[in-house]
Amino acid sequence: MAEITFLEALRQGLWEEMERDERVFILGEDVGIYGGAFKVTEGFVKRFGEARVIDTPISEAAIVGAAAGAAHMGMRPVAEMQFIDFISCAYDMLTNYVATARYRAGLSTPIVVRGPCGGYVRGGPFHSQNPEAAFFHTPGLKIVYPATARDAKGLIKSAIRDDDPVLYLEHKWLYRRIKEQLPEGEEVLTPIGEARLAREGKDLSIVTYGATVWKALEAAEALQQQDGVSVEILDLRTLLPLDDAAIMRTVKQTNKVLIVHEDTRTGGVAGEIAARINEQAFEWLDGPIMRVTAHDVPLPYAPTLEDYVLPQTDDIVKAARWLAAY
Amino acid sequence: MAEITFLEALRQGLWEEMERDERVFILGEDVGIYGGAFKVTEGFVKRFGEARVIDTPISEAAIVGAAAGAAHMGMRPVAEMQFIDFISCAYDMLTNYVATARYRAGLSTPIVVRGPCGGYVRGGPFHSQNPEAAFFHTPGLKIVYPATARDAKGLIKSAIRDDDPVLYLEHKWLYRRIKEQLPEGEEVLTPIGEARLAREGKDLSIVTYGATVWKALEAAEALQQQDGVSVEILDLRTLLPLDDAAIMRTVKQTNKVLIVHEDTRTGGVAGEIAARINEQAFEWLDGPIMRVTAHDVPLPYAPTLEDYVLPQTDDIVKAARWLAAY
Amino acid sequence: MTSRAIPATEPSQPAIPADLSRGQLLEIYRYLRLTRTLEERLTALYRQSKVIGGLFRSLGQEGESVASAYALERGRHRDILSPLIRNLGSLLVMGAKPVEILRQYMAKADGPTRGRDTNVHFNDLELGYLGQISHLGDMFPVMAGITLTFKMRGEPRVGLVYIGDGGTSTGTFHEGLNFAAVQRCPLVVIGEYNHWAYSTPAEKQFGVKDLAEKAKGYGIPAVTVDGNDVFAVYAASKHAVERARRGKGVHFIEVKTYRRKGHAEHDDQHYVPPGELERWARENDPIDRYVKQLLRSEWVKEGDLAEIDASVGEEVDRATDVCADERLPEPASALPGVYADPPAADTLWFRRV
Amino acid sequence: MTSRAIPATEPSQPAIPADLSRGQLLEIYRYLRLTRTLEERLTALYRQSKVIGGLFRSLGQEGESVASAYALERGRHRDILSPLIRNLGSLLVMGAKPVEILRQYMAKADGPTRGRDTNVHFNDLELGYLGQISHLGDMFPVMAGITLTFKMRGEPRVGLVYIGDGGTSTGTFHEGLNFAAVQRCPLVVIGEYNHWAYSTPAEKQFGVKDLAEKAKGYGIPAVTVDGNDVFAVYAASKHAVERARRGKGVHFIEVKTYRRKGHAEHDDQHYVPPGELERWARENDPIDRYVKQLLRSEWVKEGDLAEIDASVGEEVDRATDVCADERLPEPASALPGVYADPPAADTLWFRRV
Ligand SMILES: Cc1ncc(C[n+]2csc(CCOP(=O)(O)OP(=O)(O)O)c2C)c(N)n1
Ligand SMILES: Cc1ncc(C[n+]2csc(CCOP(=O)(O)OP(=O)(O)O)c2C)c(N)n1
Ligand SMILES: [Mg+2]
Ligand SMILES: [Mg+2]
Repeated sequence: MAEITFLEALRQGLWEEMERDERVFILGEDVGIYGGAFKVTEGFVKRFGEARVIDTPISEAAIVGAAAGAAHMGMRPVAEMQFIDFISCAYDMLTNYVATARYRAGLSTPIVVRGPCGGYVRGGPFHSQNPEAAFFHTPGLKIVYPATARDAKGLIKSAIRDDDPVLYLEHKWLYRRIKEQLPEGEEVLTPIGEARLAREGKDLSIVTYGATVWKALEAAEALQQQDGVSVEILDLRTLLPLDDAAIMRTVKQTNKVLIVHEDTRTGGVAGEIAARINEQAFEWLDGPIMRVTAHDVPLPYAPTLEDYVLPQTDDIVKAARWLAAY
Repeated sequence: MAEITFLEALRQGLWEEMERDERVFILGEDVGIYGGAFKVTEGFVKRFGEARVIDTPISEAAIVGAAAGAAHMGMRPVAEMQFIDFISCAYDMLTNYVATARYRAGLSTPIVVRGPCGGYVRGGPFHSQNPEAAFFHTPGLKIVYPATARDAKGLIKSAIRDDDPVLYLEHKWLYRRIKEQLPEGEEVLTPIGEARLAREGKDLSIVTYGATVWKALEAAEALQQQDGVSVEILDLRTLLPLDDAAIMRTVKQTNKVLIVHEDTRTGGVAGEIAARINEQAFEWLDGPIMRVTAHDVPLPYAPTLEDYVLPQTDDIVKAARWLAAY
Repeated sequence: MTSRAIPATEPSQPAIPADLSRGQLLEIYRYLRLTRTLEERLTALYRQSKVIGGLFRSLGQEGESVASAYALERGRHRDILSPLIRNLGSLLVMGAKPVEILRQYMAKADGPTRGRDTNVHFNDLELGYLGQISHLGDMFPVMAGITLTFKMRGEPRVGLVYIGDGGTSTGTFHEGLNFAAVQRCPLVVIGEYNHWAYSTPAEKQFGVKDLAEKAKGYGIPAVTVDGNDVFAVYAASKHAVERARRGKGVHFIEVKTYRRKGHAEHDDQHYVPPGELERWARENDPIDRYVKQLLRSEWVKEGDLAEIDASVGEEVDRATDVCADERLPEPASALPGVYADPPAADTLWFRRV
Repeated sequence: MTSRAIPATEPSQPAIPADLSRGQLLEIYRYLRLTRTLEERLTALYRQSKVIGGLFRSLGQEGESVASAYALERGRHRDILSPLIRNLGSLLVMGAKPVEILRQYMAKADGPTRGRDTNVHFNDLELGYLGQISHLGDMFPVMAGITLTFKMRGEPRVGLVYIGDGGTSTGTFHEGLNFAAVQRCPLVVIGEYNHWAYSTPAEKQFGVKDLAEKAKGYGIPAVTVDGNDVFAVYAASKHAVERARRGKGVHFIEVKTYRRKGHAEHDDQHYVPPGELERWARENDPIDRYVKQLLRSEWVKEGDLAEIDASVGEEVDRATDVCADERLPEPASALPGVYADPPAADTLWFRRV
């Protein structure tokens, strides 16, 4: 059983689905011979040919729209955004055309749109975005955001098999930093819509996803050791639809909740989660639902600035300590 | 003192700013001789000429981008989206280029992007949208959303004078339905960032904006008469930046809060407001912060369906009654 | 499709162009007449406030809609087109039924979208039509993907997509057309130069005289035809469709025509230069011209056409009768079908208290 | 700009093309050399991990960048251009300083964006350059708006915007160019056919052979020139700029060139056919060609060039020395300037507990 990176797990998941189902194909910028900007599809064109691994023009709206058209015809396209920041160019196509297709017109549109997201890598305002909030508001889309290598694989496979359009967000800071042993030959499928309990605890819950799952785990360790505070961590994995049951379960368990995300604060996903907890578990709260997020600014690339703007492990420690003492 | 419609008030505000400041100009689809799809700019081209009232190609990204370029040069462009639903085509331009321009590059970009939004008019999924949630998440933008004729005028004038880019949302259901006496000759300027107390009350607060301000007022009247419940209503007017002070003031006054918006629920603006109240006034809450919103579906146009999906006065009454009794 | 067996012409008559048979001539006439009659009925219903939302007429453009669609192979799982609001005729050719159009415009429960999306925004992918969404240009990428699939699977199928003179200014038109051109998708584009985009004349929409010039930037062949000449549009479309089917890639056809009604029924067209509408109506109505050609060449008899007129009138009456008083959708039917899974959106709490 | 007084040529020499003076020839040479030397320095700094983020080279494209920008009127409040990542030369011509570029690439506190946006994404609108954002094509609408303003105000100013072969596939390129064409904005477009968009060859990007063909869809004139011939690019740009200044609208210039380094420094270019890079380097380096022309025609002497080389080397050394050890921005300096008002974003609560 080999230890593989997050990126390799994602790659394996894609590969396995391409092998399993000939309706699956990939399209995007430089996904062919180059293997994608981060080499997620390296070797694919050699194995599957140019008809199933298509280098497209620089046209995100066309990439997503063409994927939708192919999906209507029964294909299972996986569209890559070179950086997820460029999905903004396909915003109309994804929210207006793709997401509404089933509802307004009974059209099946099983596409996956995936791409590298997230900061902590000095990428600056246009190569570090977390686009989930922009699409979280769109009935008809699903959004998944793995934090572990296993889920990177399990969610890409589930996303491809899902009958609804799925936005698959892969954090580039995790690509090569996260490693995990994945059993060979096992079919890894992470169910869409189910959160994962990343750590059990009893004093306080952290609800989070993506890269900050790892920062929260570090923080929890520190809090356990320094303060004796026991932190439970819920890794959402799927943002749309949210796993309300898992969220309420942990809130009712610890009665205090910190929501952590890397994205900016105003209008971020944490707001919705806070509202839902309030609506569904108000009486269980022993303190305010608090948020640890990025500051409300475009993300600068200078290390000093990026570190300041993004939430860090230490911020989570301080926030959790404050809340635990509430 | 004549009674004028919401639309006429907006028109006057635009007109006055065009008269006052020659840097102000209008661009958009059919804004010239046609006067815009809803006739907001009727007569403008005659008065101000084709150089200041520009009929553009059907190119929302170009409209917003060109406005930005002109604004860099010291102009004060007002860009019309024929329906605000089409702003999705300029999503990248507005969020990535315009909103970040000052921060990343020190560029001044005082543009106004305005257009008819909202439902209750059988417009269907692509002529009824409330786009605020998509842009609410964007540091660098301001969003205003008037509910009254006075604010329609006061906010367009303030938006044009503001040094930051402003998204001005005008609800088409209010265009001709809402009338108000506005003193002639008075300079009406609604400050951006300040909410308006639309009704005083003591038992429960409704925080809302746009068309649902009027539904909330109707509901409050019914609750007063039928239940003796006294409802306070805060009309946000500006969504970005939110007037936290006004929100917390009303929460601390009534200790119960219902957030109402016409937009869909998940990822809507109400989530952020709920989170902020929770963070800033948790101890003052005597009941959960509750939301009345549209259902999470694309908006259908059949009257029966639209009425079902959108929040109605009666829904607000029932929700407020439930909360008052909590 | 039909009537191939009937000899196309009597020996003494001029040959029917484009290999059309007499039966096909009548069938085309039927679609033209049906389009106009159905739209007139819709106008009447609109005036009675029975239409929900806007009403978009194709008056003067029936010819290009019908003739271009008629060039496709129709039937289950054959060619696919994506119409615009003004391509009612194309929809009818592909097999959409008048009663569906009426139900759709009146938001009936049994209409094709069950009251969800407006006017002609509906589809039947088996029959071969994919309704547009409002955002102009967006169907180009989608049709690129559909025809890419035909190519990937080696299916001898073709796609056809319409765009207005105004719609060519959108970014998605450009991205989708370029994508299809590079991939050599079997896609035919009908560019409708009808002089107006809402109130905006073509000169304010682009800097070229002919839409066909836009094709040059994509490396695809283009042709400009008289859009009100049914035969010309049919012949050009047939050629392009066959070429696409043979694997030669995208083809652009510009049809010069004129939008004789306003953008929608509420538009009073005050921006139109005086006399222009009348001139087009008098001199260049596509149905009038078609009829004149048929009769002058004696391909058909007046009686044949009168018979069709009557049968179309009856069909539209019948369709109206069937659905005029049908019910609107049940309110709670608004919730299912946002996703395949979960099957329905939640009923919000305040509807349950 | 400079040296107009010096007679352009000695009587015995061939005339210098395009009305350039000897001083201007040397000035152009200086910018070419400065571009290359500065980029070589950046590469060294990149290898030392001192550059934050990617490094994008313009090796082989210095000629078209410098020559096109050189055709503009420079100085405060004159012409404005919008460069891409590979137009370092254009930036330098417009007056950006090497130390600014170095600071910017190293994310220094005193760099033009104070550590906020990456590489050459910065601007000085007074000097006349507007940095791009990453999203390709977006500068077209913006430059349309800038040049529209020139026109509205009757200012005799011109804009110039660059686009890569790949970038022309974007919707914003299309929308912005069409908008500018219809409005007859004083805008010059430099289309850089450098054979690659990242790893994607031009044939997979569009169906035309020359980028110039794309201009036909916008009704604007276009010309294709040898992008590695400084004189050709300068002459074409000068013509287009003057035409735009005279109110004749948009002009498209395609420069055929070659991207000799990878997309960014990390790209090993394994997708490039063997020998191609070497051939371009050997036979078609724009600086080599320029130097050869200058010397062969005896417009300048080798010594003049060597002197410039030395002074450029010194300038880059000095600039490096000045900023190499400068500090990065203060963390809390991340908050101000999102809006004009409020002046700074809030410090979040967890930073204050
Ligand atoms: C992206 C987008 N922007 C704006 C609109 C609003 N709109 C609807 S139809 C129309 C005019 C369309 O003109 P054209 O493409 O020439 O088609 P025609 O109406 O002439 O058939 C406009 C501006 C839209 N539907 N989509
Ligand atoms: C809208 C958009 N999509 C994708 C990218 C990612 N990207 C950056 S540069 C590049 C290739 C650009 O090629 P080209 O325009 O030919 O410029 P060149 O690098 O050759 O100078 C790509 C795909 C981007 N910057 N913007
Ligand atoms: Mg038109
Ligand atoms: Mg290139």
